[in-house]
Amino acid sequence: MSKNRKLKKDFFEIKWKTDLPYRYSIGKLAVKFFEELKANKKIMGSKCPKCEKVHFPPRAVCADCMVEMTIEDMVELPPKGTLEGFTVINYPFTDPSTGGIRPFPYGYALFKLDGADTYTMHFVNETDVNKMKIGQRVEAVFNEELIGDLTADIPYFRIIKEEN
Amino acid sequence: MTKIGKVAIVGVAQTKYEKDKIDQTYSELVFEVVKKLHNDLGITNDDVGCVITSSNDFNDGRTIANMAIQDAVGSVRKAESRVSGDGAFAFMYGAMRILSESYDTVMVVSHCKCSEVNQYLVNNTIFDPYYQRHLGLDQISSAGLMANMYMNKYGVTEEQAAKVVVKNRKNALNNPYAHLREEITIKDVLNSKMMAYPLKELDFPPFSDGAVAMLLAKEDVAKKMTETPVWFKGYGNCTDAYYLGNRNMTDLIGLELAAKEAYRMAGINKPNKNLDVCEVSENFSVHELMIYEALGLCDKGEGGKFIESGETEMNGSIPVNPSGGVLSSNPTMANGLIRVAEIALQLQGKADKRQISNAKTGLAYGMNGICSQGNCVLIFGGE
Amino acid sequence: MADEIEKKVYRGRIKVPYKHTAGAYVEKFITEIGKNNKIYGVKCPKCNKVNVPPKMICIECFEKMEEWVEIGNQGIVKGFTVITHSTPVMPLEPPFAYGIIRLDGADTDFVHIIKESDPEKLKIGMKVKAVFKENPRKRILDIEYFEPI
Amino acid sequence: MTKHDVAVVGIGQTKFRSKRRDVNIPEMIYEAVKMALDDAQLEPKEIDAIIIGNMDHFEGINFSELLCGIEAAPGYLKPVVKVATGGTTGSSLAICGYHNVASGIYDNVLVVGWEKLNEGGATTGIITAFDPVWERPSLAGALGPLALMAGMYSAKYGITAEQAAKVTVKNRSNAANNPFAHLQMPNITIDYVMSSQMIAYPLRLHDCCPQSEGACALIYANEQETKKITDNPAWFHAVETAHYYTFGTDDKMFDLPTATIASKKAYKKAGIKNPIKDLDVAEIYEPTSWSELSWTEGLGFCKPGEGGKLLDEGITQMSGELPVNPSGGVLSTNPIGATALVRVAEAAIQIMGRGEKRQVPDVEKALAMGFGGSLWTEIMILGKNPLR
Repeated sequence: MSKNRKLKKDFFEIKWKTDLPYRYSIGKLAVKFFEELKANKKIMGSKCPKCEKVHFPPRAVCADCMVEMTIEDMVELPPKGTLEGFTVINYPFTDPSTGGIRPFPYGYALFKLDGADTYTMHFVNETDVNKMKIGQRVEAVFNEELIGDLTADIPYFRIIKEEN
Repeated sequence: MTKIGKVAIVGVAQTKYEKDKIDQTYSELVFEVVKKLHNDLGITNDDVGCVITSSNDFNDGRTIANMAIQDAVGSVRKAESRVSGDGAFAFMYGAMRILSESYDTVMVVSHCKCSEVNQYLVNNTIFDPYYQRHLGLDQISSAGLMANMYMNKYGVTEEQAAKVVVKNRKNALNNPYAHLREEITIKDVLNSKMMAYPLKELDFPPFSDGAVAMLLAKEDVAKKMTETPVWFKGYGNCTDAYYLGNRNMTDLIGLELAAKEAYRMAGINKPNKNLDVCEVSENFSVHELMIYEALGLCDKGEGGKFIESGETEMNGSIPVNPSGGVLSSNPTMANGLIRVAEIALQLQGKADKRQISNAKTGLAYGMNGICSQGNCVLIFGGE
Repeated sequence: MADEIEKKVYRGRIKVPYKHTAGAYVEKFITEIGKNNKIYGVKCPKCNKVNVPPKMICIECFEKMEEWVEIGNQGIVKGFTVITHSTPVMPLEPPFAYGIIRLDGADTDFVHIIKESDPEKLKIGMKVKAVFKENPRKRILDIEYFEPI
Repeated sequence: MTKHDVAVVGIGQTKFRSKRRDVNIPEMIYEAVKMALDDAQLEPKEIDAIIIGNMDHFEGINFSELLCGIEAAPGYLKPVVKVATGGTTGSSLAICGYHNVASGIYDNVLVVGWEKLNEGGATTGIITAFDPVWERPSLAGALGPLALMAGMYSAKYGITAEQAAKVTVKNRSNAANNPFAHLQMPNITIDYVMSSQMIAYPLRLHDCCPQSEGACALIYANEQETKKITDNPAWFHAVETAHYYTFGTDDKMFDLPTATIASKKAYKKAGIKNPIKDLDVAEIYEPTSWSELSWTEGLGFCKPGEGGKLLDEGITQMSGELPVNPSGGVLSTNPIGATALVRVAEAAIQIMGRGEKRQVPDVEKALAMGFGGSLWTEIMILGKNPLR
């Protein structure tokens, strides 16, 4: 912005705070996912009965076959996987779910759980990019008290230094 | 007949309309209706050229709401586009993709789950932030303004308005998909809680969850896929002024002009003679009376007398909303495409208990925005 | 039962603090209301219609409008309704009325609140007067409501 | 034969900026609409239908077409339809306009894309585009996934940050010749890009597109109407779309498979055998510097992994065989709802030879690209003469 323009202190703006609460249905497979997560610290995906592609997160439609997946098609996945891509989010933005600025910087990664055929994005507890490398092994870190909420129960994935 | 090409509806599918489909995400709801359409027509995803969907980001609580239903409509590695508006407008875009000879078949899908967000808040966001939104306006208060001005100008009574609700709710008994399927009396309507004078609770539709899908095909493909193709005959689309203060609130000018254009294209000069059945998007009881006038089914101001004449009943000369209409099922964004689907069923002779005998020509009316600002009129023919 | 429902849903929200540039027309209209309790319209050079509230374009002629016209604070009710349902975005507790008002000197109508909750006391054609807000907050509600006279 | 040829006959753009504090939404859009009408010398009432769109939650106006179609465009008592598909909104509008005319339903159609991003904020709006349960809590708008893609792409093919920075240098110096562009940097250097703040590894600030406010309007006409309006139109040869999975992460995201799917279909229809040879200019949708390298491979301009080499060899420079983004591209201007429509507008400007300082010499065929959603691509190919 060129400096010499007289910056009007307050521009004449009309303010409107949107606050739309939503009651999103999550579907039967997600309900089962959170039950298993809360009760047994288990992570579940869903496997297509036709092409056997394992989807994570679990969902009701295999897009390749246009076939429905139900609770019976859910499979347990180990909480471990491989780091496929990573970044560190280092800029401010308003989080629409809260209306406030989401704390940053935070590690954010793409990984593939062992046994899954799809990839997933989630927090990772590393904000130094030099410490992250594609191919590293990662594992889910569970909160002590599980309440059936994704980011509360699994706040982040951790890079495994050595794998037993 | 003008120079437009041939496109037909070969099959339609609907879900049951209900208050709260809590167990289904809206993409699972869409998948249910898409799978039903595939099975009914005996086709697979490969037989679908491209997909046109209709949804609303505010209602789905998601920007790019159609991103959530790509897997469900089968548009992975395929063409899909999304009309952010009522399903009838999406139908026309689908038809255009066939008339431009770009695709042999197009699937059109529309869904809405009113149960996931407060509908008054969603409707309030239609009003602009500069002059109208802070007033707290929504679809209920604007309906009250329109109804009161119309009834005052033409001396239409609350009993006449209540007759619309009684008719549509009675028709819904014969529609297995309908949300509200209990008959009500004029007294029930008149005694229901006042919402926006003079409109009461039963003058307004319920809020519903549901989805509708149909397959469109070009002429030769359509004739192979079904013995009863429903041919697209006419289309008119007209948008009235945005600010309520710029509008004629006692006559639906936008709908009038849209209907004139659709009639011109379909070669219709006497609507209530040439049309055999109408499915319209009546957003409140009085609205259907105003729609009769704008469609030219009766003269200006005669809507009240027209409902009393029984002409729009199932056995009348021009039945309106055999399906029970929006007053019986209201998954808002899908209303327009449901109207088209119901007309297709009528012309295919597949409307079972709500069938109008030998229906040859039908009209479907889809609406966008507040009090009929956006109007899409479609005419279909059986041969 | 409630926690049965909670298991099947995710409580999310879309919460964004929007700040809309008003533009010259909205700014002058709302400033005049707030500062001088005056209501202005703008006239179309082609069809001479005075638009209230004012905006850049006359929608019938698709012409830019630049001639400002001062409008009276009073007008006639062309239509009204009294609402009894309440929502979180309503500026005051129902029941209250909305009116479509033709202000003296304007050629288009103007939607606002009428401070009257009994439909029997409201009639199309009656006169109403604007009541201006003590401390204006740069929005249409700087006219707090209209009241019957 | 009901199918009609469709041409762009009128173009309007606003001067894109970070913030337009002088106009509200309809007033901003009116600028582009009026320019397009004057360009085509058409009266407002000669427009048969209006196709208009933006991304709802950026400005928070529901059914925005009903406000903007009437108050900013000649939509009163005319058809106004909204098409909105995220980043590809502009190209989806362009394609919808094409079918409105090609189908014979309308003769003249006005297509308008717009965004007033900073009234709500891009990242905030984009986050709401994703799954509320599985994606939204950790997602940081478009830049998060784009950063992951850039990282994986550069790891797989050994692309350096310098090579990526060259894209920003190319595009923002091109933008200096484009009066409508938002960021114009005639003497931008690689060092300037490389020294900007790292916002989402490996993306530095100047590896990323800006948030712009503005509008773009195009007028289409069929053969008969085009003859009356101009002897220098740009004809549509092909319009293609390819979408992908609901979850962008269902597939490994180091490249853009839909760019290959959509461009192959479009090339087939438009008779393009070898894009580098048969196309004269390309306006592609590069939200980050890395994206242009990867997208040029997806579009078949070169083999996978050779996007960097293609740039280094100067093929996509203004003086090269296939200049990419003479307008400055998305790295210079990004009003999301209009961005993909600006690509079509700039492709048409090149075909019409009206690019002035950013004009590529004798352009016969131009490609325009839209990108958005969960890795969607839309391709439009335009030519100097109707496709035969």
